[in-house]
Parts: sequence; structure tokens; C-alpha cells
Amino acid sequence: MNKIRPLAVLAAGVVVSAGLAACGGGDDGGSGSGPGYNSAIDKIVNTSDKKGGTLRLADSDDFDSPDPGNTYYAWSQNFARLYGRGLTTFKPAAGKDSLQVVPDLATGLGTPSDGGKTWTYKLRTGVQYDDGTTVTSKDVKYAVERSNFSDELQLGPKYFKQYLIDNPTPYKGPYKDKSPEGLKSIETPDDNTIVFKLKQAFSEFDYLVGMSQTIPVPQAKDTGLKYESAIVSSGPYKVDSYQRGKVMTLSRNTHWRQDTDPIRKALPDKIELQLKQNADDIDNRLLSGALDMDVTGVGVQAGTQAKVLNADQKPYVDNPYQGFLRFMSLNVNVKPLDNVHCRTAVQYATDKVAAQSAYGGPLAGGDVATTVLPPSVDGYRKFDLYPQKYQSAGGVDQATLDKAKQELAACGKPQGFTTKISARSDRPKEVAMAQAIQQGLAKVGIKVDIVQFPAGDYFNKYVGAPKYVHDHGIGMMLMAWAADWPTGYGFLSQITDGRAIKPSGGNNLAELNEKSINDAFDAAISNTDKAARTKAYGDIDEAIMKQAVEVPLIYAKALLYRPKNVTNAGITLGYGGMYDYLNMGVTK
Amino acid sequence: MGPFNVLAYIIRRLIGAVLMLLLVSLVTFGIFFWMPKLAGQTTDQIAASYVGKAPTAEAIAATKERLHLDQPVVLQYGHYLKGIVAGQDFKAGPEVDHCPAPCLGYSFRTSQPVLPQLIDRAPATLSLAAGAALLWLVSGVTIGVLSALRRGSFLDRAAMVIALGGVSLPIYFTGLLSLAIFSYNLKIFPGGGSYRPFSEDPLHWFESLVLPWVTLAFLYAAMYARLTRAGMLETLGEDYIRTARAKGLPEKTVITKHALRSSLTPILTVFGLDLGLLLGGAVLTENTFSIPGLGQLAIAAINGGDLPVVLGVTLLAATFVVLLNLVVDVLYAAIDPRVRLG
Amino acid sequence: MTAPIEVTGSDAEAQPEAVLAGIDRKAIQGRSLWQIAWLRLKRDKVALIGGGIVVFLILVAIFGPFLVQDPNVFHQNLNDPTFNRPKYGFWHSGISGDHWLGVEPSNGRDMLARIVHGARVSLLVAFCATLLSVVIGVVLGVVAGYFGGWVDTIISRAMDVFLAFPLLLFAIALVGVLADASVFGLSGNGLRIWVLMFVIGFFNWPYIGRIIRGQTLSLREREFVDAARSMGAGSFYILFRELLPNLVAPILVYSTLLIPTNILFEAALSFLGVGVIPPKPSWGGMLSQAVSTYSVAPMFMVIPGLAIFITVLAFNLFGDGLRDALDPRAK
Amino acid sequence: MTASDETAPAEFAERARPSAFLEVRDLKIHFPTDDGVVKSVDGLSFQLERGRTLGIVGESGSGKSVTSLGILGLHNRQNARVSGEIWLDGQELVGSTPEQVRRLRGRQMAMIFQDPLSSMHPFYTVGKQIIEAYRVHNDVSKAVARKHAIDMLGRVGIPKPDQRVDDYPHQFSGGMRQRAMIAMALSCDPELLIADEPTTALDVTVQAQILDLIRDLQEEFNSAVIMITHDLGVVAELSDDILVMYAGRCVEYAAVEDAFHRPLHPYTWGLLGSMPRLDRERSERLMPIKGSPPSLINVPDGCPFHPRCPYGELTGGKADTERPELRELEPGHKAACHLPLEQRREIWNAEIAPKL
Repeated sequence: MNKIRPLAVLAAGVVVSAGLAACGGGDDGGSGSGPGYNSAIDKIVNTSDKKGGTLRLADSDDFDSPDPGNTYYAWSQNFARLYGRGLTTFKPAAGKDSLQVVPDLATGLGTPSDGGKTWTYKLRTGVQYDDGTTVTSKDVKYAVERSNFSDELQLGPKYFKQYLIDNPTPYKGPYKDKSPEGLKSIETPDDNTIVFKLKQAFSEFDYLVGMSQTIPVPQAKDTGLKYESAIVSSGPYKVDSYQRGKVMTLSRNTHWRQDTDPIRKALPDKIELQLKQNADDIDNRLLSGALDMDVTGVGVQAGTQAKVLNADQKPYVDNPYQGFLRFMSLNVNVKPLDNVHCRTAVQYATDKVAAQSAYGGPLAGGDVATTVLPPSVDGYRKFDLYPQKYQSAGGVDQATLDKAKQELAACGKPQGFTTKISARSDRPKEVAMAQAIQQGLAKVGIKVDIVQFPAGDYFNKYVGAPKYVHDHGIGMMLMAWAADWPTGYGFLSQITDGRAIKPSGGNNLAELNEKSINDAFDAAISNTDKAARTKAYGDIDEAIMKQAVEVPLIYAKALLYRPKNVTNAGITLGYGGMYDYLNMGVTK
Repeated sequence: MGPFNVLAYIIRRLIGAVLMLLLVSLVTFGIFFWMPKLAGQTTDQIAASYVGKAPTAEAIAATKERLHLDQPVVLQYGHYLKGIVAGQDFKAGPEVDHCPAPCLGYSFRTSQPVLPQLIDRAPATLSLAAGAALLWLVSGVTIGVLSALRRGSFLDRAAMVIALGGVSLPIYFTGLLSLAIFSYNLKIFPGGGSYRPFSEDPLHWFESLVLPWVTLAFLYAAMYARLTRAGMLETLGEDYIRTARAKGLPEKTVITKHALRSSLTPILTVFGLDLGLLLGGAVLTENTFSIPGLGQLAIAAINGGDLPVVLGVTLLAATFVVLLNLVVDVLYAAIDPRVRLG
Repeated sequence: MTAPIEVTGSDAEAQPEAVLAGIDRKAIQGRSLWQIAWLRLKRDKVALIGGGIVVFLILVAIFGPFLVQDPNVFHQNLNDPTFNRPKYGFWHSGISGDHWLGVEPSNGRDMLARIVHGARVSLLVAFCATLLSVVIGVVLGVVAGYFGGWVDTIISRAMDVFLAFPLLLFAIALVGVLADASVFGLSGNGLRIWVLMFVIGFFNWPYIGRIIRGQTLSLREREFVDAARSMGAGSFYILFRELLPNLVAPILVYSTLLIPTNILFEAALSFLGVGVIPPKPSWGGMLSQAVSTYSVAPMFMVIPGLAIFITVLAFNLFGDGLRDALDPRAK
Repeated sequence: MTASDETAPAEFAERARPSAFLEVRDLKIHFPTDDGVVKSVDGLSFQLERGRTLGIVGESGSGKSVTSLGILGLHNRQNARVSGEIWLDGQELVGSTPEQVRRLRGRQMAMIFQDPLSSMHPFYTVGKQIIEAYRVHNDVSKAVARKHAIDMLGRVGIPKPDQRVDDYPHQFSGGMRQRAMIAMALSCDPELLIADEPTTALDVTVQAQILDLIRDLQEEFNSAVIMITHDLGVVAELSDDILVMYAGRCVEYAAVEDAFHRPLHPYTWGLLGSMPRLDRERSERLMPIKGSPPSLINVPDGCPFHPRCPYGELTGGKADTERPELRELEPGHKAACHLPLEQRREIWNAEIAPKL
């Protein structure tokens, strides 16, 4: 019932290995005239330049906000590019090509200076809003200010706030601070130039400005929280209406000009997004052709799975990695998991196959994971520090369990120990996963009690607040993670860098704070050599796994349905293994 | 009993209703703010729920101020009440948004005003509840009366067995079962979540509600058949029914004019209560059939700790109950001359 | 708020069928109420069957968990990983000699074991919640009915307020708020079960309270109460020695009929995700899992549904029979 | 109704047609229940002429009320077994269809019930209920019926009947309500009026008024009246004849004079003994009947009264085994007792009468 909402998907990896397609699961090509099972994973299918028609989309829920400055959902970032242009974006392509950052509102990628601490972008000339006014660099600056520094817009990421140099007196955002210069670390020497000044060298800044938060907002038109229903468009489509919980309709922005925009095709005349639709009904309509796309891109419902895997439908199905890792964090400050041997015992004894089944099996759930970085993320290196063997009847085999017991003995807990495992109460599959892990660990005497918290408060109030975790002795925490930008740094730093530990709302649930790892992150992000960075991420991954603080469970995958009517369908890994909406069109 | 008495009575009842709504909202407030504090949560922890993805200390402080969480619960409650009477201002960014009275506040999660959300969701619940109510009232009462009149017959026994079965079935089971059979296998009716507002597509509206109506009505019809039968049998045993027969009235007159009228009046009371409770959100039915009504809204709000929305729904629900009770009582007084409003 | 009418849903339902309509009641005089009730109950086959099932269910709840498999053991080899449903058995139920009621989709836990363990939770919560409702309802009902006046007004209005509350919503909110709390050294399921009992029991008392209040009102005017009062008996004595024994029959009947209501309440809370904490099985929880799988593994929905249905029906049948037999209005 | 009644040959009915206005022959009304067959009326016979009043007395549960309901056909048809004959003005009722009996109800035979509050529909005005009774048997307009209703209310002594006609039963006092009930019963000039404990629910002064009213009206309408009561005083006041019922049967039948002064059944003695008399010394005690009425499911063998009868032993065990027949011992005076007639007279004269 409850779909997984990508909390923070902005990216996935660069290396889409040959194994990826193979992992798609016995591609038999299917029958019928369709392009074939998994065909959109690494190439755009149904390519077309035919304009016209209405693209019909649906969502079982709603935006967090369609305001580009107040959204965190991956699909929303993907979708927002239809009515807004950020400085950069991901290349409209399928597979690994989609991870490439290309300029959008900017004429080229950023020019670093000052050793990577200053980034300069030039804007294209002649880009106009749907009211005919011209986009200026001040609007981009204003967009970043309002999205990162105001009290009102809280839903989006706050990376700019984290990395940009703050004013001498902390900047309070444009709603409170009405001074003309605003945030001094963003400079706009002229209407077509914008300069960002960072606290530290940051080689991957081009990815950051690819977020929807650089989509320009004219200050005069900003209405704060109400802007979501009066968005000013800089993209090929303008927002005709947005009714929360009901519908959003887009039509052509007559002031958008193809000559200013080399990456967009702008094919459909209209785009309609129905909100708060029933998930099963969305699937039925997709299959019947009454709908073109499930906009959230997290896969069909369990009940639909059997239908889409039938021979006649299978050619219209893709089974990509979603850029997520589902894993279990072991908190290093909760006894006895402060002892690496106890953590290692958990690594061996965790029944990952059961966890995989609980999450929907190899197709809807994903592949069993052994690394923190998923295969679709830049820096992924295949290794397995804690090899397990499974019995045919299910469960980890005795030899593996024996290894776990040895580790328990080394930890001084030969009889096992007791702790708690947390899961999000409104995510039944995660709760099922917790039960799978619970029964597996019981075999070596590790007794865990399941505690559940609502997803909305999971990080802010409970497992993301170290004090709460310590007070309640929650040693194991289930979570899912996808990168906020598509590199090893983007993926790993928030969950394993010691400086990402916060009193509340943190994602480093294990509270891993190893100086060597922290330093490795700093070294990597200031390194301008991309290949060197990629290697460093793999090393960091291994270093983390040696600490045994994260138990990787599955590399998430989903069964996506691609109706015949849709043209230019390709899986973008930039937004976590969903279809790229930038150039999607319809045959009728 | 003059019209002034009735008016005075209604006014008195309405004052009582307002008091009751105050109580309901106070309890809701208590559950959300007082209970967590009892359970050991700090104001910062409560506020952390509503901060967004970056709950820094300053963001939490700002949120506390924005949502008035830093004030004592009594003041917050006062603020809420003031909003209902005088409207409320909300800082939406560069400008201040004004929500006119009666203002039920803004969602903690989405920052949307609550009242439009309620108005948006109410038609779905109303469609569901009213349609089902009509169905169960007609079928339940008819079956109950027939059963009572043919007491001990095959019809009676069969109807009562089915009715007892009906009241023993959880709605989410019958709902799932009917979906599995009539929607998934036979494909006669659309599946769960296919609800469309009447204003958009009347035919689809009807189609999508048939299963929920029938499922919900089945449960209540079973209950009403039992109630009606019991009431009818009770009435048929009354002395005045014997008198009516002794007067030589035809049996039909005895049943329709004398027995039915008395036995249906208690049903009316129950009906008022049931319909009132349903209008406030048929939680289980809406959940099972994914109908975007008040019940679904409430569940989502509860799970999200979205107090203003929860308050809005509970107040609306309690209002429905109180108003329908009032209507029923006035009607009752109109039907039964022994009842005096007062 | 002044409600002129005292008939409520449960009051109206409470009206017993006029079993002996047309018969001079004195005809069967001479035997005590309990003897008559027992004689009638013995002849009521349907009620006896219901009672039999009730006894069986109670035995299952008490002893069943010792006889079945471990409800938390996974049998994933029985699962078809592509469709996440059991490989074997009709309708992909996984029913086999080893698993008489089949297995759960995806992880293959034994359904019989989960149903049996679920029965224990369901009945335990329902019984204790009923006990709580009955205690509160009887005490407040008797006090309101006996003392009348402002005491009655306050208690009656309290019942009105309870009846106007969207109870299910409050129950969910309450359970949610107490989700991670640790009270009296209880936490996890230990606490959750107590919370469930409390929430269900506390919200249901007005139904029985109203009935008892009504009965007390009429008993209060009866001669034996006057007699006791004239002999100088105190209120306490009259309440507990004179009134209460005469209320035993209705209390028994409505307690029996409240149990199935509470079973449904517990199942509804579990269905909505605020029941007992997994892996402890609950029937409502299984049904809510079945929402996503009923199209591929329908038996997973049917079995817990039937478990709830049969249990509730059995209690209703027995309760109805008991009511007919005791016929509180005949007194 | 049994099958044999419905298929009774016409000539039999012809031959059996009685001369009396009302004649009940061997009436049995049994109710099969889960607990056994309740023999509420078990072989009752009597006659009644126009203008005469028959008092039926007995304790609660002796079958008085069921008898009256049986005559009117108001017993529960679904669970009652009725046999015997009831002849009203030449028409047999037990074998008639429910519809035929219904047409007679209210018009030819009417009934006054014990509790006028519960016996009138609370939702309708008194006038409306009388009008309804009148119009069902008389094809007249509402206005005419209303006038008749006001007229009837006036005749039963309700002041300002034109105003009170629109009142609801609960707005009447107990006595007024019973008057209204009587007005309703008499609205169609019934030839047979059955009054079932008409005064029990009323206070004493009102009782007398109501009894007077019934007597006056009876004279006026020349109806036959059956007065059902457990109050011998009422019977003495109003009745010509008296029928004492015990356990669904008649144990003594006599003219009022005989019944009070020369009763021939120990049960009647008991009834007389338990009747308070104002003309006696207060110091003398009442003589209540020991024990309680028998279960109508398990009627004792032999004489049903024997477990409570102080003279049962004098029958030499006959009372325990053999059921005494109702025999005419004197002209118009019947009783069902095993004791020799002379012995009974002696006991009455020597032991009972002096104490009354």
C-alpha cells in the first residue's frame, strides 16, 4: 500500500555495469511488438520528435511542494524541469549517460577558481518567464536565498546553506532580511553572471546547482508558502493550475524559445498530473492505456506485479536499480554494538535473503547487497567482507552462523545479546524486513525487539536524534538511502561522515565518527580529478564496511511500467531509476 | 408547546453543543500536546516533527515560534479558538496570509489552511455515508419488519442468521472480499480508489461507490434489521396494539399505523447517531476502498501528528453528531407527543 | 445539553424480544430465574453451538500456542520470489500437510500458528477491555441511576460526550502517542497490549453504562429497595447488596455481547496499524497485510477474516442466546 | 384453530346452534412453548344473555384474561391452539376466519382493558383513536365520526369533551382515561362488552364511578357484559352470575347471591375468606389461601386445587388422582369438587361462614 517515497534521491551512480542489465532478471526478450523487457534501462525507446497531445501523469500522493525551492522528492525534481530551468541538469538520456551533468540555464558548467572555493556561471541570454519578463542572475540568487535561508520554506535540502559562506551576522533569508545585497557569498556582477563563494573547496558543485533550488524565482512574484500555487515558469511549460491533492496542469509557455534551450524537446501540448490517486487504480489505468505514467517512479503495486510479468505485458516493463540502498545501521554508542565483534556477528547472522523477500523479492525489492554504495552509483566497487552462504530451505547456513558465534564470543557475548531494531510504522515492507532480520538474528541468540515510529518523525524525533537512540537503547535502525547528488560523496557523506551527526534529523544513524574516514571525505571532495575521486569513494566504502557499522541489505529495484503511448522513454539514474520526464511525449 | 419553546430549546441545545465541541477540541489538544509531555517529550522534540529535513536548532526555534508551540497549551488553545472566532494570520513568507473566520488553522505539515481541506474531503464522505444510509435504512427496516411479522418463519430465521452474520463481519474484510470478487475477478465494478467526485463524472461516481455502499450498508442493514425486528416485536406485544385489534382494525392498519410508527422512533435515534458518526469519516470503509474522505484525511493527519487537521476533522465529526442528535430529538418530539423539549 | 430521549443505539438493541408474548408469564413460575435461564439455554441449539465455539476458542487461546509451530519461523523455500506468494496449495495458499492453513506470502510463516497466537491476543485484549468497560459502566451507571440529580446529570452528559466522539480516531491517536513511551516499566508489546485494553475498554463504557443506569432507575423504585431503605440501610449497602445482585443478569448478557464488539475494535486498530507490534501476530494486522496481496494470494485474506468472523459470530450467538434465556426485561 | 373445526360439517353447526346470545362450549386455549404446553384455558363452558352480566373471578394466571382474549380472537394465533366452540349471536367464532372475527370486533363485541395508559396509543389523540374505531365499522365522514366521538366522550362523563377530544392519552388522568377507553369500546354499540379488570389500576373513588358508568351504560345499551376481575367486591356490585376459574377451568358457577352465601367449592371459600369486608370487626383476620397458583404447564393431577385445599384429605385420596367434574348441584349452581355435597354445606356453615 504505502509506496516508498524517495526522501532524497537526486542521483545514482555513474558506472552502470554490464551486470546491471543481467541483474534485470533473465531477460527473455518477451513477446509482442514492444521494445522489450528492460529495454529502456540503457537506451531511450520509442524515440520521437512528434509534438502535440496530452501527457497524462498520476501520483498516489502529492508533492511535498511543487515549489522548486521547497521540494525534496526525486520525482518532483525531475518533473520541475518542465516548468523551470536550473543552472545545470542531468543529460536527458538513459542509463549511465543520464548521470552526466549538462548546462541548462547556464551556458556551460561552472568555472571553479580559488582552488574550487569559487564557482562562476554565465546565464543564457533571452530566457523569459511565462509573463514575458527576462530571467536574470538575481532571480537565481534570490531562489537560492529563499529556499535555503527562510524559516518558511523548510521542505527542501539545505546544502547551499551548509557550503556557502554566511554573512558576518547570520543571514536570515529574504523574508526577514530586506537588505538589497542579501547573502553576500552569492554575487551577481551582471544580469547574466552569478558567482558562488564556498567555505571549502567543493569539486562537485555542478551537481548542487543542478537541484531545483537554482530554478529562478522573481522576487516580485514570490509569495512564500503560497508560491506553490502561483509558480512563475522559466521552462517550456507554464503551470495553469495546481490544486493540492487534486491536479496540476501544464500548458506551453509561449515565451519559451527552443533556441535558448538545446536539451528540451517540449513535445506534448499539455501535461496533466492527477494527484492523490489510488495506487492500484493508477496501475490499472496504466495497463489499460488510460494513463501514461506513474510520476513517482517507484514501481507497480504488489497486486499488479503478476499482471505486468505476464508474457504479453513484460516487454513494457523495466526493472532498474533505483539508486537506493536499504540497510541497517548499527549504532556504535549502544552497547554491546560498540564492540566491532558484536557488529560483525550481526553482519554474518543477518538473513538478507529473508529481508529481500520481505521487501518484495528480487524484482520489486532488489538485489542482496554487500556494499554501502549501490551498483548504480559512482565509486561502486564489488566486494563482500562478510560472505554468507544460505540453505536451500531458507536461512543462513550453519558455517556462517558459526562465524557469527565466534564473533559473538570475541565480543564477550557468546550467548548473544538483546537490543532493539527500529522501522517506520507506516512502511509495512520495512516492518516486514525488521521481522525477517529479527528471526534470523535469533538463531545466534541475538534477541531484538521491534520499535516502530512514523516515517514523518523517524529522523527528526527518533532514530536521527542520538540522545533518543542512546536513551532507548536502539542498536539497530533500518533505513533507506539514496544520494542527494550522484557521486560517492553525495551518497556516503551524509550517512557516514562523523560531522553529519546532528542532535536531531541526522542520517548518520550509526554515529560513525572515524577521523580517517572523515579526512578521506575531505580529501576526495577537494580533489578535482574525477577518476581519483571515484577510486577514493570505493576505498571509503570498504573502510566503512570494515567498521561493520552498516549492514547492507538490498540494492533497491522496482518494476516500472512503460505504456506504448509514451515516447522518448528512458530510465534516468540521475533521479534514482525512474523515467526521464524532460523529453517525454505521447503518440496520441 | 409553542414555536418559541422549540426555538428556546434549540438555542439551549446549540449552546450545549458548543460546550461539547469545546470539550472535544480540548481533549484533542490534550492528547496531542499534553500526553506527549507526560510521556516525556520536550517542546523541542514536538517541534522537531514539523521542521522539515534540516532540523537545526535555529529551525526548531523558528518552528516553535511559528506554530506557537513555545506557549503553554492553554494559550495555544486560546489562539486556536480565537482563530475560529476572529480569523488568523499566517506568515507565508514575504507577506502575511489571512485566514478569515471561522479559521481552523493551518496544517503543521503542509502549511495549508485546514478548512478548505475539510470542505474538499467532505463530499466523498457525504456521498459514501448518505448513499449507504439510504440503502441500509430501507433494506434493514423492511427486513426487520417482515421478520417480526413472520416470526419463526423460514424468512425470519434466514434473515436473522444473515443479519447476525452481518454484524459479525468486519467491514474491512467484507470490503476486501467484495473487491476481490466483484472488482478483481468478475470486473463488474471498478477497484478501490476509483472514486471520482459527482461533479466531475456522475456515472463513474456511482459505479465507484456501489461496492462501498453495499458493503457498508450490509453491516448496518444487518444491525437495523435486528433492531427493527426486536422493536417491532416489542411493539406488537404492547397493550395498545391489542386495543387496536380489539377495535376491529384490519391487520394492515394495525401494523402500518400503530405498530410501525412506535417501533421506528427508537430506530430514528440510532440512525441519527450512526449517520452523524459516519459523516465525520467512515474511517475503515474509506481505508478499505481508498475513498479520499474525511476519515482518510484524519488518519493521515494523525500519523503525521498534524494537529490542526486532526482537530478540524474531530470538530467536524462531533458537530455532525451533535447536530444530527438535535435534529433527531426535535423530530422525536414531533412524533411522540409525550416527549417535551426541555 | 439536555437530551429528552434516553434511548440510544445500544439501549434500543437491548430491548429483548418478547419471547413469551401472549403467554401468561406466571405459567412458568416456581423456578428461579437462573434455573429457567439454564433450561432455556439448554434447548437453544444455536446458542449452545455458539457457546461451544466460544469455549473452544478460549481453550485455543490458552493452550493453542503450546501446540502449534513457532509463528515467527520463516519458510522462504515455500515462496515464489517473483510473485511473492506461496508456490503451492490452491489459490497459492501454501496449504500442505505441514501447514494446515497455509503460509504467509513472501516469508512463509505458518498461518495456523499465527492465527492461534492471534486468537490469544485478540481474546485477551477483548476480555480485559470488556472487564474495564463493565466495571466503569456498572459503577457509573448504578451511581447515576441510584443517586439521580446532579450526579446523574454529570454522568449522563459524560456519556453523551463519549458518544459524540469519533472514538476510532481518538483510539488511533492515543495509541500513536503512547507508541514509544515507557510506562510503569512496560514498553513494547507489554505496554501496547495494556494500552489497547485501556483504550478499547475506556471508550466503550458508556454503552453498558446507559443500560445499567436505566435498569437501576427502574429498580430504585421497587419495593425491596424501599424496604431496605426504610430499615435504615445505607446507600452503599443498598447499591451493592440490593441493587447489584439484581443487575447480574443484564451485566452478564451485555458483557457477553460487548466482547465481540471489542474483538472487532481491536482488529480494526490492528488493521489500521496501531495494534500489537510485530512479529506478534494479530488478525487485523494480517488483514491489513492482505490488502496488497489479495489478488495474488486470496487465502491470506480469507483466513484471518474468517477467524474474526467465526469468533465474533460465536460470541454474538452465545450472547443472543443468553439474552433470550435471561430476558432481563422479564424480571 | 384445529383442522376439525374448520372442516366441521354444516349440519353439525346447524344442529348445535344455541339459543343463548353468547355460548362458550368446552373452550381450550393451549400454548405450546419450549417449557411445555401452557393450558391457559382447559375446557371452559358458559352462557350469557343480553342485558346480563357475568363475573369471571380467579387469581392471576387462572385463565380469565386468556378466555376473554380468546372470545375476541385476540390471542396470539401463531402460537395458540384453540378448540371448542364460541357462539356469538348465532355465529361460531372458533371456526370463523380471522377476517370474519375482526369484523365482529369493535362492532358486536368490545373490550375494556385493565391499564388504560398502556392500552391507548401514545402517539394519537384520544379523539383520533375513537374516530378510528368508529369509522372502521361505519362508513361515515371524519367530521361525523368526530362529532360521534365527542358525543361518546360526553356520555362517559368527560367534561368539555369537545376540547378534550384533541388531547393525548397521557394528558388525561387515570379515571378519565378509563372513561375514554370505555367511550372507545362503546362507540359502535357493541352487544357484548368484556371488561378485563377495568378498575384495578384506578383509585377507589374512581373505581366506583367507573363501575357505575359501566352499569348505567349496560342498561342503556342492553349489552351482555363479562366482568373479569380478581376483586369479588366488583363482582358483587355488578354481576348477575359468577364464574370462578382455577387453573384454566371453571370450578364453580352460580348466581351472585348463591356464590356469596352458599358457595360450594373450597376455592371459592378461600376467595371469600381473603376478601376484606368493611362490615366486620377489624380485629378478625383475613384467611388467605395457602400456597400459590399452580403452573399451567404442570397442572397437578386429580383436583388441581388439592395441594392448597385444606379439605383434600377428606376425599380419601380421590382428590389426588381423579379430576372432579363440574356438576350442577342445585339449579343454576355448579361446582367441581369431590367432597360430598352435604359435607361441604356443613363445613361452610360451621367453619367458614362465621368467620367471614
